Amino acid sequence: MELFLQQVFNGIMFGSTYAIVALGLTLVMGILHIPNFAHGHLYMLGGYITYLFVATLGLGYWPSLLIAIVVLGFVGIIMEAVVYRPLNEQPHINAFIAAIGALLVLESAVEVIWGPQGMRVPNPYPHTFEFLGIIMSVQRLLVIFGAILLIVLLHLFLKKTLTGTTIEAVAQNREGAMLNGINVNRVSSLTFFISSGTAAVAASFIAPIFVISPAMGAIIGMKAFIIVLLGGMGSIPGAIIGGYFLGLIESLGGGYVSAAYKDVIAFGALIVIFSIKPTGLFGKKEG
Amino acid sequence: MLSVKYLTKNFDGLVAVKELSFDIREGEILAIIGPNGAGKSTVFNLMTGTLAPTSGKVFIHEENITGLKPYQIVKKGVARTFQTTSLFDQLRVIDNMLIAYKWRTRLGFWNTLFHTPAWKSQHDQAARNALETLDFLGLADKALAFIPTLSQEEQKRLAIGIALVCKPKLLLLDEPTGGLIQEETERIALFIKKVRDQGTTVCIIEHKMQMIMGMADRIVVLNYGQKIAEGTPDEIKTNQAVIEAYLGGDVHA
Amino acid sequence: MRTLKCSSLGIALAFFTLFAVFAGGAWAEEVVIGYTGPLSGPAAQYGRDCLAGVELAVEDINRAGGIKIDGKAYTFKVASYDDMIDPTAAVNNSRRLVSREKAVAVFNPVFNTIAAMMQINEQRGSEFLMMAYTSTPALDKIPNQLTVAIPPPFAAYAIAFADRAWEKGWRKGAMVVTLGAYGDEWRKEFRRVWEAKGGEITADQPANYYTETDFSSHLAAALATNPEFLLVGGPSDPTGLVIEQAKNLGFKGGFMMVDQAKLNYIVDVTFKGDITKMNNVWGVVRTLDLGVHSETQALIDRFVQEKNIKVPTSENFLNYSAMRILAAAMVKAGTVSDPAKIKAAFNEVLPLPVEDNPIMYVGLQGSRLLVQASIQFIEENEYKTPIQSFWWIDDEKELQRLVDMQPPEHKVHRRILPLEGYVMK
Amino acid sequence: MITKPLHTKLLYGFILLAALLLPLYVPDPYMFQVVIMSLIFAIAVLAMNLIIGFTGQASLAHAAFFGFGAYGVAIMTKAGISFWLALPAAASISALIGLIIGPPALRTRGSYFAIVTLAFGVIVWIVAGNWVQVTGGHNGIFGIPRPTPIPIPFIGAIEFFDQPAQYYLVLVFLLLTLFIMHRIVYSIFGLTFMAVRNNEPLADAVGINTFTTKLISFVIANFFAGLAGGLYAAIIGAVSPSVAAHLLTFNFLIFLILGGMASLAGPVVGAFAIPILMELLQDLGHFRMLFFGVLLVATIIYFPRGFVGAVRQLNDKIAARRQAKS
Repeated sequence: MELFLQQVFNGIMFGSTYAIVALGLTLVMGILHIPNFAHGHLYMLGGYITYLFVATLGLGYWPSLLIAIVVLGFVGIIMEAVVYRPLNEQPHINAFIAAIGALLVLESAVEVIWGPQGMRVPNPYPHTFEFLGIIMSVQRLLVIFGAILLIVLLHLFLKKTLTGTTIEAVAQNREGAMLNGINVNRVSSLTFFISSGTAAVAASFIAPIFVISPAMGAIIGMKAFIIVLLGGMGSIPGAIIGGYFLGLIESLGGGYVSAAYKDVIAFGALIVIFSIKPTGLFGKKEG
Repeated sequence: MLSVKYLTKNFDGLVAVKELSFDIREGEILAIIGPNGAGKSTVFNLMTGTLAPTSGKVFIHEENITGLKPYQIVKKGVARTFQTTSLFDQLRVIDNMLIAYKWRTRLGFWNTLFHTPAWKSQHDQAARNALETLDFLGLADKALAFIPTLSQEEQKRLAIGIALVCKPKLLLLDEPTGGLIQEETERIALFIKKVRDQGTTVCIIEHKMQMIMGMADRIVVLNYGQKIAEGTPDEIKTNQAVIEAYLGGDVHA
Repeated sequence: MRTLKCSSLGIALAFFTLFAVFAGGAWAEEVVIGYTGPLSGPAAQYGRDCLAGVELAVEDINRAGGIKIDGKAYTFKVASYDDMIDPTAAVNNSRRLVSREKAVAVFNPVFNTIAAMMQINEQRGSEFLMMAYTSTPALDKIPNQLTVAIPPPFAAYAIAFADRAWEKGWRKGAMVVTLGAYGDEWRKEFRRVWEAKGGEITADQPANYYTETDFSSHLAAALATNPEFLLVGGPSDPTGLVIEQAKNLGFKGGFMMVDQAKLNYIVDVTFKGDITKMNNVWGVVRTLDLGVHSETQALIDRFVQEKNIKVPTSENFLNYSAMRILAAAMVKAGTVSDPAKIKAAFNEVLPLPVEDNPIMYVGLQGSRLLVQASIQFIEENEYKTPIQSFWWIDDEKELQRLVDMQPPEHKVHRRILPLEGYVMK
Repeated sequence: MITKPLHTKLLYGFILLAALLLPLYVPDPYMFQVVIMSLIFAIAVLAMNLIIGFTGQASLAHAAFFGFGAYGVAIMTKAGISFWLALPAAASISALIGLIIGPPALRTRGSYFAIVTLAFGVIVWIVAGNWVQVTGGHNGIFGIPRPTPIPIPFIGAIEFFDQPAQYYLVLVFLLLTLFIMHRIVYSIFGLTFMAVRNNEPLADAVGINTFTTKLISFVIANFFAGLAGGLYAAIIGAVSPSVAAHLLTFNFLIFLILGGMASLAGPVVGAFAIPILMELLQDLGHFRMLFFGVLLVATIIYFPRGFVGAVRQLNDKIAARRQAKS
């Protein structure tokens, strides 16, 4: 029973990371219809920016997190403008190839600057304690509650602010929004800023517990991609539920069935779900 | 030849078509008219298998074809066009025709791979047929042209041609003149009559009243998914329910 | 004008070459040593460490004037290409090294790519010596006359760990080892050895150390079976993380690390020198204890200064050694171009003088270079005296002969732990 | 149906002649090796072109099927079965698995199909790495025998140890693949694939069973992916899970897009150009992938239809200029 609870706790923590990363991606995919396969690599870069400010420049954890959000946000804006905007009229598969190019650039740039070895960001809250037989650490709780806070803030932003509703308008009808005088390019930039910024938050939360390495973005990027499609492109609840779902499946499947085949369980579940419901759990028909 | 019996379609609780019944008789031009959103295109989609009806049935010559897939219904001799001009616009005119002729042939993988005698004869037959139909359409000289180089009228014509190439018994046309100017519309109307005279029954959805009145043998009028009138053009012109339905609407659209 | 310039340059060059040929031994010829391995991507650090070892050895040899064969002097040059562990790329690189750059030996540090390279290294006309840095025993089963495997087979470490763990009275162990060819075999081998002794493996929870960022769910599942020790390891950085996470989850037992993870790297880099975080961890001997301290320290310093490596590891050292042995074998064989003859000379030159090479390679058997597998423990917050295990012998007399070769100031414990299939009869 | 102009025919004839005589002038075993591998990749990319380029279904499980072929040949030839039996058998197994996985996967469309096939590819890759009894785990299978020698009466036998023999072997299979692809693409049967890509509802309305059409294309593509994989296993002599990894799919995809989709020349050009480019970039050292990434993005922006598209555009421009002049 304790083991089960421990695995659930771990699953929720994984799920929090997945949910935040997928959240950023679902905005880009749902609103701009860009298959940003390099999203995981933005997350990776977020980890390194945090490292740069915390470990190398000696700034505090929280200021570094804020800086990482801003820096990544601008990286996202540049990426949208340089890589994806020229491809607006091209088929999706071209944007997908461009995304592979972009992720190669990000990964090798980080490798050139920081080297290929793994690195650690000092943990600001290393304290661990036991609760109901589950061993927790403050940083892990921070990941979980930070994720919830972020989700709430993002929701409020999209629903209650003018800028947020503009984004939603573009999501629903790009041409219509353009006719109504909304600057679609600005909205694209803004969406990428938010998307990359949230990836940076996820990375900054996680960095102190884990090792950061140039390769850390590839797998989580692919998983986020899958979560987004599973939850329905552009669906925020879909991304969140999908994220936690995948986190729990991995943690329990890995703990109880087979660690080597843990990803098989997750990916297999995906195939089964899609073959029963071809447009995903919360998906609308693709236009 | 084709009869629709008590056809009903609900979309998420919204009734698009309700208890609709009518017949299409051999050799006639039947028009289905009605205000915007009356469910005309939905009726077509139900008849050709694009949508599955909530209830009701469709028969061809007494054979129940409800629930069949579109590509199966084509093989029963029912061909259709779409409201927005729908073509294989990345391909050439002749290719469009050949694709539509494919189901009549046995040009499958193995025959194609080995260029069997059957392949040769059927391939020639398909090409001959496509060219004949293009000739009939007046597009013979455009056979090798790519779609975007065609005029709008030519595209509309080709769209009908694609449906015609397999010589269907029944042709369903969904606003074949939408977006065309008067002169072009008249040419298409003449063309449709020519199709009927060649022995193909035609069922047509149209907004342009003038054209319909001059062309149709019979008219079915829909409003809110229900049949409100059926009869010859003259009967329809004087039908009270029809006039009310169109009141405020634009009869001459 | 232009043609005139070109032709005059050509004539000058021809004269120069002629002169060089006449002058004979006065001009050193360059022998190319090839390297293909992961220089980018997830395994890049490992690939670069191996390359650095070869490079430093070449620089050292060249500094000392290169090698002399029949009075003719040769210097070395390393040509390296990235293969990202792709067999296609590794084979392309080997072809390029051998046919374009005339390399006589090619180093590679990953079994998957080595297996593909071993399909072409005996091809007539383009032979090369496969310098294989892999501890995977599968390599020894591939018939190949032109392969030299550099590290000891990892089964030797598995036996050494199992041996000491059994002595300590431990009976139950769990494994959280990296996924992949290497990790899979380690797990299989350790289980075999441990269960043969009568021990129990309570849980096997492999994790991908390259892509996984959190190991807590693997560890939680493993620790729930109450093991006395954990076998962990993969690349050093995540291995340190695994140990830290296991301790955070309340695990008080011992750790063993597979040979890819390095004790001193984790202590110095991952934990910034805090050895207490590595208490009760066993692993492959730290770099300093690979040989006599004074000699080893000197080489460590040179890796730090010249190759800019923060914490040199056995990857650096063993590849360094292999390159030194290769050069010596060339001298002995009297050729820099015949791989078969060079390989045949390996046994004659071993062991090398300790000032050339601090690691005690004593011979070559089949494809495998013979060197003891040394393990070490961090207990009571300090490095304990390492244990050398001799895995290719099974009698005391041979042990004594080998011990006599080693410099007496090298402080170690020694054991004979014969490995099936490797003991010479 | 489309007859090529004379100069194009001459060009292809010249390329074929150059290919047949290649062993006479190829400078060294290194270049030879790169060419042989590119021929194999060209087969795989032509197959990918059929399902993605012509049928418009973005299958991202391509490397998995390449892997089925590679592992199939590896396992069968190591068990003593002749290569000439093992190769078609492995390709057929690959096609058969396509036939099984196709129906559920093809229920999805567009990006969803891409992601479902990607997930399938990842599963195959993981299983290849862990099913030790069959696949040899992450070590893979090594020491795969070269293709079985072909006995020729009185002369002896053709053996496949040296590069020229391997080259001709692979070349024959590439030409065979090109021939079959040509037959498919320039036929009414092939037009139905393009019809599905271009306008699925219309294809359905003119009597094409779009689901079956997609499935047939998927199965044929997987057959040739398996064929390429089988050849790869026999030529390289060692297979490990990397032959089934999604990274290889992405490589194929890059070859395809940069070479030019929906043409027969494009995949072949891509399968040669990109690997050769990667070889040239070796000299950049650590900056190699960085440079490649930038190049990839720039190429896709400025030449979205790849090499073949760019050539076509150039041709059109020249033709237009000529017309303007005359």
